[in-house]
Amino acid sequence: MSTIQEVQQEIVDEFAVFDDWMDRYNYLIELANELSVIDEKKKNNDYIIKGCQSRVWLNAEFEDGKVIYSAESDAIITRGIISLLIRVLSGREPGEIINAKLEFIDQIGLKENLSPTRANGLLAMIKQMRLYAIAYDAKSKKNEQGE
Amino acid sequence: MSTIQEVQQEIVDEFAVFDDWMDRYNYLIELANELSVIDEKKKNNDYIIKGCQSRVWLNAEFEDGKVIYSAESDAIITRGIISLLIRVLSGREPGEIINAKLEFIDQIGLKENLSPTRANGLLAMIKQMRLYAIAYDAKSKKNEQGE
Amino acid sequence: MSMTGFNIEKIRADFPVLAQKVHNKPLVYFDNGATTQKPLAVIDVVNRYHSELNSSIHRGVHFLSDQATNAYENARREVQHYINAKESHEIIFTSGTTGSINMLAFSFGERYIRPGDEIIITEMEHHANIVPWQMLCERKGSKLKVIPFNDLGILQIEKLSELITEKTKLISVTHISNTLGTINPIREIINIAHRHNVPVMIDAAQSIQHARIDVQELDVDFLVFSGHKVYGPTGIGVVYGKEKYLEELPPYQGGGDMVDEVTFEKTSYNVLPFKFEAGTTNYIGAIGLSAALQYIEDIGIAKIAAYETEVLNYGTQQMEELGYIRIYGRSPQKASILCFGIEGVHMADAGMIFDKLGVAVRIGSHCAQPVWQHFGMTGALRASIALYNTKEEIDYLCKAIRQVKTMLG
Amino acid sequence: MSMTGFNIEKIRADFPVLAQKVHNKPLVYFDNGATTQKPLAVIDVVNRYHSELNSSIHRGVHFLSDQATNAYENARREVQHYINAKESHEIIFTSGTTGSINMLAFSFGERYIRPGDEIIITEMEHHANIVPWQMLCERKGSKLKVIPFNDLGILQIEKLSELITEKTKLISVTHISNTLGTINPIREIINIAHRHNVPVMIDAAQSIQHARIDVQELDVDFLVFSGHKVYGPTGIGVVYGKEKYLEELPPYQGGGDMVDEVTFEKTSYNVLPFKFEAGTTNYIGAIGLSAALQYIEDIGIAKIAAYETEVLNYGTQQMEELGYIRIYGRSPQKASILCFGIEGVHMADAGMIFDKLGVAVRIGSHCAQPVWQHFGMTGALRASIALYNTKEEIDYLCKAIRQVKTMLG
Ligand SMILES: Cc1ncc(COP(=O)(O)O)c(C=O)c1O
Ligand SMILES: Cc1ncc(COP(=O)(O)O)c(C=O)c1O
Repeated sequence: MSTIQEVQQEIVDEFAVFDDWMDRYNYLIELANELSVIDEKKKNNDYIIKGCQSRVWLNAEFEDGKVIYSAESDAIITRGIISLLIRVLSGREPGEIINAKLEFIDQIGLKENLSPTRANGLLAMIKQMRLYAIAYDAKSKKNEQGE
Repeated sequence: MSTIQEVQQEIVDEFAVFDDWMDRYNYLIELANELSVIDEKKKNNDYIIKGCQSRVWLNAEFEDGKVIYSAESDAIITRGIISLLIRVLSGREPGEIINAKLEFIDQIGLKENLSPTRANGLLAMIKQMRLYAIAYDAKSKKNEQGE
Repeated sequence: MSMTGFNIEKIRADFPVLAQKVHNKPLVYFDNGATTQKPLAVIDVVNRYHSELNSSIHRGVHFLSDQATNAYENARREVQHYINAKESHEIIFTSGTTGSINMLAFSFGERYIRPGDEIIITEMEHHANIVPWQMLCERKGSKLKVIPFNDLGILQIEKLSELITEKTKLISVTHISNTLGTINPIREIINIAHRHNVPVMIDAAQSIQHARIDVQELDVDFLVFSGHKVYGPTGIGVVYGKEKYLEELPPYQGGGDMVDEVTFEKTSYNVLPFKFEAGTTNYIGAIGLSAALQYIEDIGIAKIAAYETEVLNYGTQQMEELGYIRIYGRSPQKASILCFGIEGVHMADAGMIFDKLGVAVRIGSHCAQPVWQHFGMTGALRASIALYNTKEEIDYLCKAIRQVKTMLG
Repeated sequence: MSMTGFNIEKIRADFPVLAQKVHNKPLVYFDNGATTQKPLAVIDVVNRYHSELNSSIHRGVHFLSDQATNAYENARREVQHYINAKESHEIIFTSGTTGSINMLAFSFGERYIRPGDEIIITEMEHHANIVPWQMLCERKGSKLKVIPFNDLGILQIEKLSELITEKTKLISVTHISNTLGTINPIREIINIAHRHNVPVMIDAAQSIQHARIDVQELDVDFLVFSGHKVYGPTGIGVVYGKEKYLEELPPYQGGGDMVDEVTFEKTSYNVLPFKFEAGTTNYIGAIGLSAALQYIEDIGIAKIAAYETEVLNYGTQQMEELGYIRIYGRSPQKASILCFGIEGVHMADAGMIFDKLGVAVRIGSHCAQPVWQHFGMTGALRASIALYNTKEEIDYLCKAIRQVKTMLG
């Protein structure tokens, strides 16, 4: 499996072929459909990440020492960006996720979506993904100690 | 006795000889000493006109149908200006005072002292002088009716 | 020239920001309900006071202080004149509409509100005209009642008579809704209220820039608005209050200038309007606001209103022709605000694309969540019109909507 | 150049208003305690935001709104950095010092003050740090206690331990007196207070521009100041509060942006700092304030303080040499403020003559009546020094005093 860094580079290369923002957004809309959607039952307030204008739900399971994310949003471009985040972070060990530097969002020209002012929940989403990783990290360390 | 208008003109002529503000202020300081001072007993809070930075006391008596003003201030330039006001308005009938247009203050270059922002009590003083005249006017009309 | 006497090219040239490019596209600014842009008349006067005449007001004896004080007190008279208040001391400068309503909620509340008393607002209020009353009600044990609107966004004014009781102490209503655009029948509301001896506060945040307001003719008791929504600076707002009420209300904030005598035992307060203006006021903001109101008067509010309505109606019609737009707020009495949804498209997605196209619209609840609760939604897109907007900009907005629909719908 | 590294000519050139003539005389501006003049760095940034980037913050999804929001949040971080706060959300923007203290008096009062509780201030407070507490005490049935100063204007800090009881809930003290110039031993006061578990609020209105302030080092609980006294715009101020307190305090004003969810039944509030910033804030004011603080940092507050002290000491010495000047406030720890009387001359008369000579000083109580009650007077003349004042201006002031004395004394 490629590293977080490698997957980010992959994405940057994919986006490099687009000349303008429209193509980039159209591609995000395509990606939105590939999102590994969250269990319908979990589209409730326990899993919601509050953004101002669009809603985002996020879940994470811990399987074989890896964090598996699934998510959903009612806004399609946001969903596209989330699918990229999941492609980069899902299925990895907590430690990797915690230490990841997510630079691709900026590099593919979506920086404004990370602006705290956008209130589209993306920043909060990244924070929540990390928090899950931290929680599972602690859990697995505790289990090791218990052994 | 000259009219209010004539006395105002007199004052304007007197001040016309001064080239600059310093001479005008020095003359006001001279005039300050000529002020027909208020009865010491009346220098109390009943007679005070609240200004911010200097205090002014004003009294008015009604004698033979004429309003006689006396006043005092703890600031000397204010006292000088007051002495001019008294020279113009004191010893006149209420009606004259009520209808008087006091233009000399502006004409002798003291307009800024009438600015509401100066808070030296001069505007409030003029208002109070008029109020006395209005009160005595009402009183004398009532007396006439009573006859 | 769009209408006789309304020289839109000249007006647009007065607002330097309109010449901006955004993402390499000409800026199309339709976020005027949030804040309006500033004409040179305002920018220059602020600049001039910063560069030549800045000085603290009221307590100075020196030239600069005189000049600034006169300008500030003239600004008060300009506001008085603009809304035709009887006395200049009925005009209080505050930090904005929100500051104004909070001041009134506190001072009015301290003076008049007892446990069990009632305050009436409407379902279409901005949070600024909801939350201060909720906070007051919580503090005083009083109750908030709400006049509903129907699905067209028209206030169900016929319910008001049922809502008013002897416990009603105040009715606070927005003049023009910042989401539905509805122009409320405030004259009628005031008449009904006064028949029950209840005073009325009008939130004019969205009307001061679009409609003629004459507080004496309306016989309104309190009226509030913000400078920044009427082409003036940020950080300045107004409370108009009838003298008889302002005299009775206790001060809101304590500090310099609002006092007469201060001792540790007892402090007495200054006269109106100073009683309500504690501390160094935003005098440069007030002077800027005055320049903004003069700018409007020079053009004429009636002309502005007619022009804006023309643009609004054109916008409504163009959007309807698209066939997939839902407009929220269909009152025949409507001004300047156009809230809408694009079928099958999330407002957040649309907002991102609009931005890339240089179009500034707002999305979300527009600080009026109960309005969207009414419709079972969380918000909508909003294009809000100012005197410098044009039909060409509406055309561009509709083109942008078509593009959004193609990409997302 | 007056001191190494302090280029006074260059600094003066940064402040366009200083080139003004008043009554045909060069302006000598010594009214900095009331308000300071604005450098080009501030004037220009305000101008620029008015002309190019104005847009309502936080809720927009468009470019201008992003830019303005970023600038506003960067301004918050600049203030955080300037006073070395731990978190940027410990910085709340308000309308000014007076607005800040009133906000704290209300919110702190609602949360912590019960009948019989005590708040301690000092005898040398500005009305802004007296009246809000008096209003609170009246509302809550609590009590105001006062630390006196001696005739030199030095706080009698030894009395503090007697004044503190278990009922003491807050101590609120000015850092630098706006009349006596005294620099109070706030570190000591904070230490004493904390030993009794009492939080301390510092009024930094007169110190933020003259002294280095590190809120973490001081361990101060609340600190407030105004933009316009630190070379920034009017209508903007700051509350710094420790997170643990700000989290606990209820909001002061209700409105947009300070809420999370609003329904008529129940409203929940936003997180810090937004909980305390209801409505459209004065974001242009905040951005201007940030430019002002950066301007100071570029020069260096230590250099400024040293230079100002040199001018202050020179002024004190020159006035003493006149032989008929009484100076109020003789603490060895003193900054920037020079209150004085001229023997045999009423301050109002002196003020008029100063004005004619182009000298802007202030006369009166300077919104600190208790200070003058201490001396059995109603007020005094005040020359207050900023970083752009010079010894030559002190010489001119003394010349003006001699002229006043000749005319009136
Ligand atoms: C020590 C002190 N506190 C508070 C204030 C009030 O500041 P503002 O008028 O800017 O609210 C001042 C300014 O006059 C002051 O000098
Ligand atoms: C109807 C209405 N009331 C109140 C407000 C609040 O105004 P401000 O944010 O300027 O205090 C607004 C603006 O958003 C509004 O539209």
